[in-house]
This record gives sequence, structure tokens and C-alpha cells, in this order.
Amino acid sequence: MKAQADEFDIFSTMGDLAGKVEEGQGFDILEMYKTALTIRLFEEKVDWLFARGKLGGTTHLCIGQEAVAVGVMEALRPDDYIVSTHRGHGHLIARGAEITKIFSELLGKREGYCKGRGGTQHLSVMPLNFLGTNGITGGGLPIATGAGLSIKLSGEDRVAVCFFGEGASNQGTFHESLNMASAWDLPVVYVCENNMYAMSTRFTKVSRFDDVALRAAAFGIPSVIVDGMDVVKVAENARTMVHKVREGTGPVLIEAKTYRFCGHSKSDARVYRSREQESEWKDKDPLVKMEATLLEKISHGELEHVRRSVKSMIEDSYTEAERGADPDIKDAMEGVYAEREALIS
Amino acid sequence: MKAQADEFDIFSTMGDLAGKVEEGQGFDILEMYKTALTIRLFEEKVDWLFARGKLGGTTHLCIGQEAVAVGVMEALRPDDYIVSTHRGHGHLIARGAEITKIFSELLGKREGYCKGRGGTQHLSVMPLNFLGTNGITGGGLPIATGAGLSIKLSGEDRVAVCFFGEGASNQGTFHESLNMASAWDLPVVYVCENNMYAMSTRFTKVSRFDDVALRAAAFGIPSVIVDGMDVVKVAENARTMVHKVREGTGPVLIEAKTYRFCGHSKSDARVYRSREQESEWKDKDPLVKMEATLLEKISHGELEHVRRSVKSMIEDSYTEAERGADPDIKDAMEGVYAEREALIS
Amino acid sequence: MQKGKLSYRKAIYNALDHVMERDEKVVFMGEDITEYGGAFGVSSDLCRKHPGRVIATPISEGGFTGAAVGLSMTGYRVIIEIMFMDFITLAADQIINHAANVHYMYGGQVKCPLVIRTPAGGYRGYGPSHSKSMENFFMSVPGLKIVAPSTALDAYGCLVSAVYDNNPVLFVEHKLLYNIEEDAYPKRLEAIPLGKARVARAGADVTVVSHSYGVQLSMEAAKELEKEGVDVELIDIRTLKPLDMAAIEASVKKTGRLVYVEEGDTFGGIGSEVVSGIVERCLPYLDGRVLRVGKPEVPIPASMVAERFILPDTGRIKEAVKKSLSWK
Amino acid sequence: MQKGKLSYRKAIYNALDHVMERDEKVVFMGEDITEYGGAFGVSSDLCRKHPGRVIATPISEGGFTGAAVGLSMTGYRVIIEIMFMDFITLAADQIINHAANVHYMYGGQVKCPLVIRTPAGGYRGYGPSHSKSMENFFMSVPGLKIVAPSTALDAYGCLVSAVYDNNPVLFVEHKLLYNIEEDAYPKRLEAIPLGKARVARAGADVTVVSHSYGVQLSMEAAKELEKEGVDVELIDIRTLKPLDMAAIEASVKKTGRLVYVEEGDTFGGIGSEVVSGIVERCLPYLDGRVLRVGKPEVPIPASMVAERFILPDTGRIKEAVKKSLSWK
Ligand SMILES: Cc1ncc(C[n+]2csc(CCOP(=O)(O)OP(=O)(O)O)c2C)c(N)n1
Ligand SMILES: Cc1ncc(C[n+]2csc(CCOP(=O)(O)OP(=O)(O)O)c2C)c(N)n1
Ligand SMILES: [Mg+2]
Ligand SMILES: [Mg+2]
Repeated sequence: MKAQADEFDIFSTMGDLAGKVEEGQGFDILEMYKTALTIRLFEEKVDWLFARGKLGGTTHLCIGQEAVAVGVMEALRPDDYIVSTHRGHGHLIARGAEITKIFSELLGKREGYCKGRGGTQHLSVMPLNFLGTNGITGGGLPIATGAGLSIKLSGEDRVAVCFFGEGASNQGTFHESLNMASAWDLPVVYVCENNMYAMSTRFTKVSRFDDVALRAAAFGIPSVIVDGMDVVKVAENARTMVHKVREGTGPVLIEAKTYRFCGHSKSDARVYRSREQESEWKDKDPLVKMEATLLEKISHGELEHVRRSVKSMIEDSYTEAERGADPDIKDAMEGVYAEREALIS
Repeated sequence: MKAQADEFDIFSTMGDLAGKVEEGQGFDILEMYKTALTIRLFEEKVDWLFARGKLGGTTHLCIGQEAVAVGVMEALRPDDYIVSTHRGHGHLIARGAEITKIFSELLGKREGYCKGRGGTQHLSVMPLNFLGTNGITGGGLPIATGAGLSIKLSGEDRVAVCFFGEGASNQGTFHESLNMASAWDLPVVYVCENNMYAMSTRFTKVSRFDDVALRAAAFGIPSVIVDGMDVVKVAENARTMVHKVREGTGPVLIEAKTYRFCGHSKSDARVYRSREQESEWKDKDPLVKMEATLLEKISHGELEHVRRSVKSMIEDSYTEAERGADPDIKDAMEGVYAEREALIS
Repeated sequence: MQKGKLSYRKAIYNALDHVMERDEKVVFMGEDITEYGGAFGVSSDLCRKHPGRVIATPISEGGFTGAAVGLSMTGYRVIIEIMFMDFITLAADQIINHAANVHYMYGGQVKCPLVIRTPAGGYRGYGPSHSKSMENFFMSVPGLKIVAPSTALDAYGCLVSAVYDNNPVLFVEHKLLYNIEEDAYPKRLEAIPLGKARVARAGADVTVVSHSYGVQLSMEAAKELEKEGVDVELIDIRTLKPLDMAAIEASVKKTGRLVYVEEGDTFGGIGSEVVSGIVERCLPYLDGRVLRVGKPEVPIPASMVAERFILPDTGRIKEAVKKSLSWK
Repeated sequence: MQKGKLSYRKAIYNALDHVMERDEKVVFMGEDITEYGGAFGVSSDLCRKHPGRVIATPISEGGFTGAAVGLSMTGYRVIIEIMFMDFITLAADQIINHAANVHYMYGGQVKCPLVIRTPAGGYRGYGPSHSKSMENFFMSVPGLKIVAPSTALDAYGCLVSAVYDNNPVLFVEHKLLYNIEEDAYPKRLEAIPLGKARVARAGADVTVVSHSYGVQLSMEAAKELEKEGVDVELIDIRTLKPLDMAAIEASVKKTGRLVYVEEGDTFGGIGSEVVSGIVERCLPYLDGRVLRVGKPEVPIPASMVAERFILPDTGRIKEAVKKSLSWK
């Protein structure tokens, strides 16, 4: 069922937004494209590695969803907090994490951001205020809310960004988090990557509506639905929303309609969706859209050069990561508890 | 903050309700009054018993809220399921549970509905399809939802009624339950007893709006806000809503605005609310309202007779309950596991 | 009759299929258990065989477990799947404060026939939130039963019994067991009563007790130890709650030595309970050390190299068995 | 200087007040902890003394515990109150999969200084959902510490240490302890290092180990046993995780006998771990039975008469101590 705009007028709260900040301006499409391409080629490499048994565990690729990560990060400052999901490589890369160190982490190497202990689903990069990917669906929502509370208590103008999938919006933590954030006016930007499926489960099979944004209305949280396949639209809306949150008026929700081109995780025959649906969405490939825009300014050759250099950077990074050291028994066993810093009385 | 009707037009979904069933008709006010009075006097007796150290544990009285229990039960059939809260004596009595056996349960006697094991917060009466009071705030919501699923799977036209407080609507279980019920069109009537406080916590301090009904809109669940101090209004709306649910169109939510005249539990100095607020609400005493209506038909003497007979019934029931047996060690230790019924292969 | 070998995965599927076939009141709920085939493909095509009774839920572990409690209190037998055991933390309230309590606390008025199926365990590089063995977390829940079979036959038999038990049963399936197979396809699949241990290997020198995948590891260790002249008696405890202490006691009285093997933490593990129970019952019979093999107090790292330092292996089992032979 | 005696309740209040006074980065969150004064009145007027940092939450145990994790990962020291320990099931995911893991799994990049205060225990007729002692449920959580002091001085000292620990600490307060008092108001309140047991009573015949309210019960039993000529050494273990096995070992090597007393289930209880640890360490020193006193596998009934059959008392402790003196 689709909620009728006149039935649930959820976006009217957007009315008091201070208008778009720098409309359509100030975006470096080439930079955004490079980042999106890095994500795409990184994910393809990971896929390739899995197929060849080079990686343990599982993984969740965000191929097709790159524009959301790139567009949202565009709007952030280095001191903003980010909380990610199980499908977090794109967020990490868009935030500026080093490719080599992400590979190292996936490979379970000592040089990984988390010494190989976290892997794909538990990957934190604190120097970037990236509080971590998260293996528990919905697990990041209260953590981001707590980061928002932290900012508020410190009286700062940072924001906390919380990525989550539409599937995660069925968890109770979603409700509890949005309620706290709205009751306390916390500076949290909730970003729903609505790719319509949670694993095999179509959102509308386990909830009455298509849109997650609707759920924000119950808390008086302003929300916006954006085309998650269009990096500029994501970035514009993210800027507007982040700007609003930074001003201290409380949380917002951005719902980006998107699609994962690949399966849910490494083994997924995608029986739950049609090849037609997939190809319809592939026609909206965010990278293709960016390329079209870019080709108005640069030549095919220049574009090809970008592609080649990103590609070789990915390969080099992987090669370097692979040369890293495996953890020894001490690496595995130590560091369970943090040390006390000083004696107190 | 109060949600503006034009901002969140949540009740528009009520438009498709089939109109009120038997408007204002067919209610036996005298019967409802007797029940409400029984609840009131029962609770006063319990209060008295606690003050005298005759009862262990704690208790949550529903003095002031009687009209909600009575009005909702009016609309139900014997085969409908009911799930209650920690503040459940009124629900039990309105459903027709025996006063003696409730007292026995509170006294921890063998003759109690649950052999004294459950006490006030864990009190089930299965012959009445009363699935239990519940010591976990929000704990009853998924259970009632499951009862709704049970009805749906069996293809019956029963309904499951789920009482809960506005405080419980901040639990994740509320969100998860309403989502499942709406996604699966389950025959559940969610009844929020909004007495504005959860213990000492004013709802608006921990949520942005006054109304819980708003939250139903996020799931496309039709809702209605009723004056919980007026038994006829509650009963009318309950009939309408229950009727709708029985027809199989999915869950509904009734929010009854009410007030507990007493403290949260046995020890509560009520520092969090003003005596003015209390006396304003006491002016809306549902029993006083019913008495006024009744006095249009019966005499003061007849009313007094009703009061006296209910009062003496309560006293007699208590006396009888007190004579019951304390559990012995076998009663305490046995019955943790249910037996298998038959051998299977 | 089926052809080929019976895998653990297939055994569970068969048990589910059997109980759903036999009884219209059996319902199966969980995330992605319909066309996707559920966690590790166990539920396969069940949704087509039993339309309407295989219910794909939203990602709401607490909510659907609670709904399952309501469903089972009102006359259904419910099986739920928690995709990875680590996520059971989200349904802890519904299991501990509701499912396990309702029969007793409501004075016997209701039953809660609910099976909570869940894949547990590591060795696969899934990392800290997808690798835990948490059966020991639930040992102190009165009213709950816990089953963790190690063979396909036991998986079938115990699952059927669990579904027909009138109490909540936590049914733990180790991820590495799904592909193990019985040597031949059994003629007849039978229910196995809960609460009864199985002697997986008779022996004279040391009693090794384990459950779930630990039994497989221990069997390997026992075979290797045989070559070294140590004769292990291996008891597959199968049901952890109620625990068949009589079977362990009988074996320890014979061998005089005890080693418990499990994948979860040693500290506060099942082994602690078994060792304490044995010490209470037959301390004078002990002829060597009683030891526990399990996980150290470390989250399970994602790195498969690091994971191998943490989780039990045959080497550590053999070492413990040898140690138990002496007092030092 | 304070006048009068120091109660357990006041000691906790003082510790909270002290750490909040001392450090602007300490935040306290929970339901009804502002003007209402929190569970059992412990937080009293703290909200007026530390405005803005005593935060009353909605009824969302999972949500606010998760928020506390985020808050502590970003530089705050957070104390949360779970009104009754039974409700901690609702925050199990946040504690087990998040708080306890983040330091290790993120490779040491973050700390999670989070204290989870919660009143536990029965004897008050609150019934199955408000009476449990669940500290044993968390014994197998790597990365978590567990503290359950039995005296006002220890409550103060351990709570201050817990707040300044850089790890999540589960801090268990028994409801019946709040009103106990120290004999005199102490001159100075001091932090007590976590992980160190305390000899509550020196003795020669039997080592009794306990925590929380169990220590009070055991002390009473010890006093009565003294009259019967049995000299009990009572160890208050205080911190359950990490567990001071060295202290227990030293005592058992002296007395040759061990009894663990706890209010939670015996089956899978703290006692199981202690007994197993002792058996591993000093089996040859044992000179009598090692026994556990705890709750049988029954939910805690509301009836106070029935409850008394279920929960430990001095009678059962005395019985176990006497039993431990012989091998039969
Ligand atoms: C608590 C919990 N339940 C279930 C899972 C298994 N799981 C991992 S990802 C996923 C789907 C999540 O869907 P969504 O939130 O829409 O994100 P998407 O995968 O589409 O990016 C599920 C069910 C989990 N990791 N944690
Ligand atoms: C999970 C849980 N958290 C907290 C409590 C303590 N508690 C009991 S009743 C209550 C307030 C409930 O408020 P509301 O739902 O509005 O119901 P009311 O008491 O107003 O009828 C609280 C916090 C509990 N019983 N269970
Ligand atoms: Mg999705
Ligand atoms: Mg309320």
C-alpha cells in the first residue's frame, strides 16, 4: 500500500526548512564520481575475492547504492560522527578511510583498522569519527542517538549521522531511538537506505507502506524522500538537512530510495526479485548518471583515465594489504579490557 | 508540543469506519456502574491492605481509570482475548473475574487464579480468555499481537484486545507489534490508557507529542482518541472499533485519555504532579458521572443500596480469600514444566 | 524412501516438514524463511508445502518471539528461527520473562509449546556478532529446555520431541553441523526423548562430555587418542537442560576422569555446571583431574587466523584428556 | 562530615554524587531518576545537584542502554539504572553485542566506560518479573565486569572504581541491602579496586564464598554456626568478573571445604564456576564436600510464603556447611 500524500501529510514539516543551502552549487562531480567509482570497484574486488575463497565470513556489498554514501558524506564535516550498518564499505570509503586498511581488515590482518578483529561488519575508524559498521540490524540506531546526545551535552554543533536499511526500521531500536532523539532534540541525521529488500524480504510484505519517512512523522521528525540513485539530489538534500540539524532544531530523517544491484550477501540467488526489476534499476545506475554529467565537461579519454587510475589504486591497495601480517596468538587474546588511565580516590 | 490536526491528519483513516454501531444505545448504565464501582472499591480495599502491611510485593491501582476497562469490555465477546498490564485489576474485574479469587491471588493463596504464584502483575484467567496482566512494561504488546495472529490463522472472528499505557508506547515492542499487526492485518484492538504519566514521567517529557494515537498512523492503523473518563464514550467507540476489527480489516488503536487518582504504586508521594492537576481530574471522576446519569432514573436510596451491596460483596470476598490456604513447599516447587500430552513418533 | 545420505540440514528440514504435515496447529516463523529458504537454507521449500503456516517476519526478533508466545498460549505449537544465535539477545525478555514463566506463574493455566531454533558457533570468520555459542546463557532459566544435538539423527529426533514438548525449548544448531551426514539413510526416523544423553563412544580411561559441534571435535580427538593408547568414553549430552547427570555420573564412576568440551566460554560455561555436579555426586571416585575445554574470555574475532587461537580444537581436547590422566 | 550511619543506599548516592561532582563527563541515565528519586530512592536529589547530567529516559531499556554506549564511545562516562534487574533482558543486545565488544572488536580504538546499576533479588513478594538475581547470566560475556558488593563501604568503593573503569561494568545492588548500615560513619570513603575479594570473617573449618545479599545471610549463618562449634571463613567475592580465584584458593587450601552461597539459580550459577575453578586448582586439598546453595529451578513466585521455600536462607546455608564437613 502506498501512503497517500493527502492521507499522511508527512512532509509538511519540511515547510519550515530554511530552504536549500547553496542549491545545486558547489559540488565537485568529478570528486564524487571518483569516490563512487572507488566504492564500486572496491566492492567488485571484494566480490571477486569471495568467489575465489580468499575471504572468510560473509560480506554485504553496496553496488548500486554508492550515491547515497557519497552524497551524504559530501554534507559532513570531519568532526561529525557516523554510524554505519552491515553494508558499510561505501560509507567507509566515502568518509575517506584508506582502501588498504579496509582490505587489511577484511583479510583479517593485523594492519586492519581493527587489527582484523572486526572484519566487514564491525569496522570502526575513530580518527574519522566513524563509530563503526554493525552486525546487528538496527544496532547502530541507539548508538548514533547516544552520539547525538553526546554532542548536545557538549554544546557542540556537530551532527551524528546514522545509516540504516528499511529492514532495520522494523526493529524496536528504531522506534526507541527516534523517540529519544525527538524528545530531546538531538542532532542526529537518520539516513535510511531503502533498497526495498531486507535480505529476501520485500519491505511491503512486512510493513504496510513503502516509505520509511512516514515513520518519522510519528515523532514530529522532519523527513525527506530522495532519489538515492542521483548523487546530486542526495547531496543537496543532505546539505539542507544537515544544515538544519546543525542549527540545533533536532533530528531529521532522509530516506534515499535505492537498490542493490548484487545479492544480499555472498550467497544469494536472488529468487525473491525479478530480473526485470533488476534491469530497470540498473538503468538508473548512479555511476552512469555521473559519467553522463561529467562527459559534458571532460572527454571519454579523461574519464577512462580516471577509471584506470582508480582501478589500479584498488589493485595496488589489495596487493599491499595481502602482504600484511596475520595476527598471532597475542593479537588474538589481548586487549579485551581497556586499561585504567589513572588512579582515583 | 501538540500535533496539529492539519499537520498530521491522523484520524482521516477513521473516515472509512462504518459509522457507529448502535449509537449511544444498548448500554446498561447501571450494570456498567456496578462494575466500575466494584473496581473502585476493590482498589480501595487493596490500598487499605497495603497500608496495613497485609500484602507483599507492590501494586498498581487504577482508581480514576475505571471507565476505560468497563467501556472496552462492554464491546467484547466471551471468546475474545485480552492482554493486560501491571495495572490490571480493573481489566480483570470488568472481564468478570471473581473478586475472591483475585484477592486470593494478591494474598498469595493457593486458591488464587494462579495459585498465588503470579500475584498482581502476573495474573491470568484463561477461562475468560484473559491472557494475563504483565510485569514488563510493553511486554503484553507482542503477546496480544500473537493472539491476533492465532485468531487470523484459525479463521475466526474473535478479536484480541491489548491494554497498554502511554509509557509503554515508548518501548520497541510497541513499534514491532503494531508493525506486524498492520502488515498482516491482524484482529487486534490496541487500547492505550493514556494517563499522561509513566510512574513520575510525564509523557511529553520523553516524547514530542501528547497523543499516542499519532503513532498508529505510521502503520496505517486507524485510531481514535476518546474521553477515558466517560464510560459511554469509551463503550461507543470500543464497539465501533471492535466491530471494524471483527470484520477483518486489521488492527485499530483506541487512545483513552484518563488519569490515575492515586500514586503509581504503593509508595509514591506524587511529587511530579500538582495537587491542582489532580483535583481538576478528580472533577471528571467517571463514577460521579455515571451516578449523575443514573440518578435521572433511580433514587438516591436505590443508588445507596447498590453501593452498600457492592461494598459488602468486596468485604465478604476478602474475608473468604483470607481464609484460604498458604501454598506448601510442593505448591511452590512443582509445575515449572508442563507435561507432554501424548507420545508421538 | 529417500535416496542418498541424510545431512543434519535435511534432518531438521524433515522434522519440520513432518510435524507440520502431521499437525495443522504447527506454525513456523522467522526472517527470510519463505522463498529464501531461511538461515543456512534449512527451511528450503517448506513454505510451499505448508502455505500460510510458514511466516516470514519483519526484522523484529523481540516482537516476533513475543508474538510466538501469544500464539503458543492460544493453542498453536510454534517454531521460530533466530537467524544467528547472537541475535537471541534481542528476544531475551520474551524468552526469559515470558515464554519460560507463563506455565508456572499462571498456575498451570497455560502452556507455551515454543521451539526457538537457532544456528550458533564460529570457525567461519563471521566475527563477534555472528559467531557465538550462547546456550550457557540460558542454563539458569527455569521453565526452559535446551537441546543441542550433534548428529543428523539426533537433530531429527530431538526436534520432533521439542515441538511436541509443551514447554519452550531452545534448539541450538551449530553452523558447521549442517553439512555432516549419516553414513546411510536411516530406515526410520524416530523421536528422541529430551533429557537423555547418548554414549557416542564407549571407553575406559577418561569421560569426555560435550554437545553440538563439540561432540564432533571430541570424536576426532578420541580417534587420535586411541592411537596413543588412551581410551575415551564420549558422552553426547544432547539436552543441556534438563541435564542427564546420571549418565555422566555412571561414566565417571567407571573412568574416574572427566573433561567437558564446549565452544562457548569456559568461564560460566556448561562445563562448570557439569564439573560441579560431578564433584557433588562422586568426588571420591575421581582418579584424575576434571577439566574444561572451551573458549577463553575473548570476543570471537573476525580474522579466521585469530579465531583459531580462540576456539577449541582437537589439539586442546587431546591435551586436556592427557592432563586429566594424572593429578598434576 | 556526615552525621549518623552510612546506609548502602546512601553510599551509592554518595559515590554517584562524588563522581559527578569530580568530573563533568559523568552522566547518569535511567527511568524516573530525576525528581522521583529513581529505583528505591537511590538517586534522591542528584538531578538538582547535577542539572542536565541526570537524564530521565523514556521506558526504552534497549534504546537508552544503546544510547549510553554511543555516549560512552564519544567521551562520556555513563551510569545507567535498570529499574529492576529482570528488565536487563531488554538491553541484553546492547550489553552483550555492543558495550562489551567495542573495545576489543574495534581493535582498541574506543573505550566504553559504562556502569549498569541495577537492583536485583527477591524476598519481597514482587513475583517472577521483579525478583530475579541474574548476575550469572552475564558471566560469559568477555569484556564485561560484574560487581555485586554486600556492604555500604564496598558499594561506595566499588561504584567509584566502576565509574572510573574504562570498561562496561554490571553493578548489582540487592534490594534488601539498601537499608543496611555501617556501624559508624566512615572517616573517609575510598575507592576499592575491582577484582579483589574481601575476607568478611576469618575462620578455620569451612570456606563459605558469596556475594551481594548472600554475604549477609552467610554471616548470620556463620554466627549461628559458631555457637555450634563450626568456624566459618566467609569470603565476600565482591567482583564476580574478574573473579578473585586466588583468594578463594588460599582459603580452601586452609579449610579444605567450600560452600558457595548465592540467590540466583544453583544450576548454571556463580557457584558452579567457583567450584569448578577450585576443583581444577586444588582438588587434592579438599577435605570435605564442595557444595552450592542457591535457588532451585523454579521461577520466583509472588506469594511470599512460596517465595521463602524457593530462596536461600540461613537454615539451608548452615545445613550445607555442616554437610561439607564430611564426605557423605
Ligand atoms: C538483529 C539481526 N537480525 C537479523 C540479521 C540478519 N540480517 C543481516 S542484514 C539483514 C537485512 C537488513 O535489511 P536492511 O536493513 O534493509 O539493510 P540492507 O541489507 O537492505 O542494506 C538481515 C536480516 C542481523 N544481522 N541482525
Ligand atoms: C521493562 C520495564 N521497565 C520498567 C518497568 C517499571 N515500571 C512499571 S510500570 C511503569 C510505568 C508504566 O507507565 P505506563 O505504560 O504509562 O502505564 P501506567 O503505569 O501509567 O498505567 C514502569 C516504568 C517495568 N515494569 N518494566
Ligand atoms: Mg534493505
Ligand atoms: Mg501512564
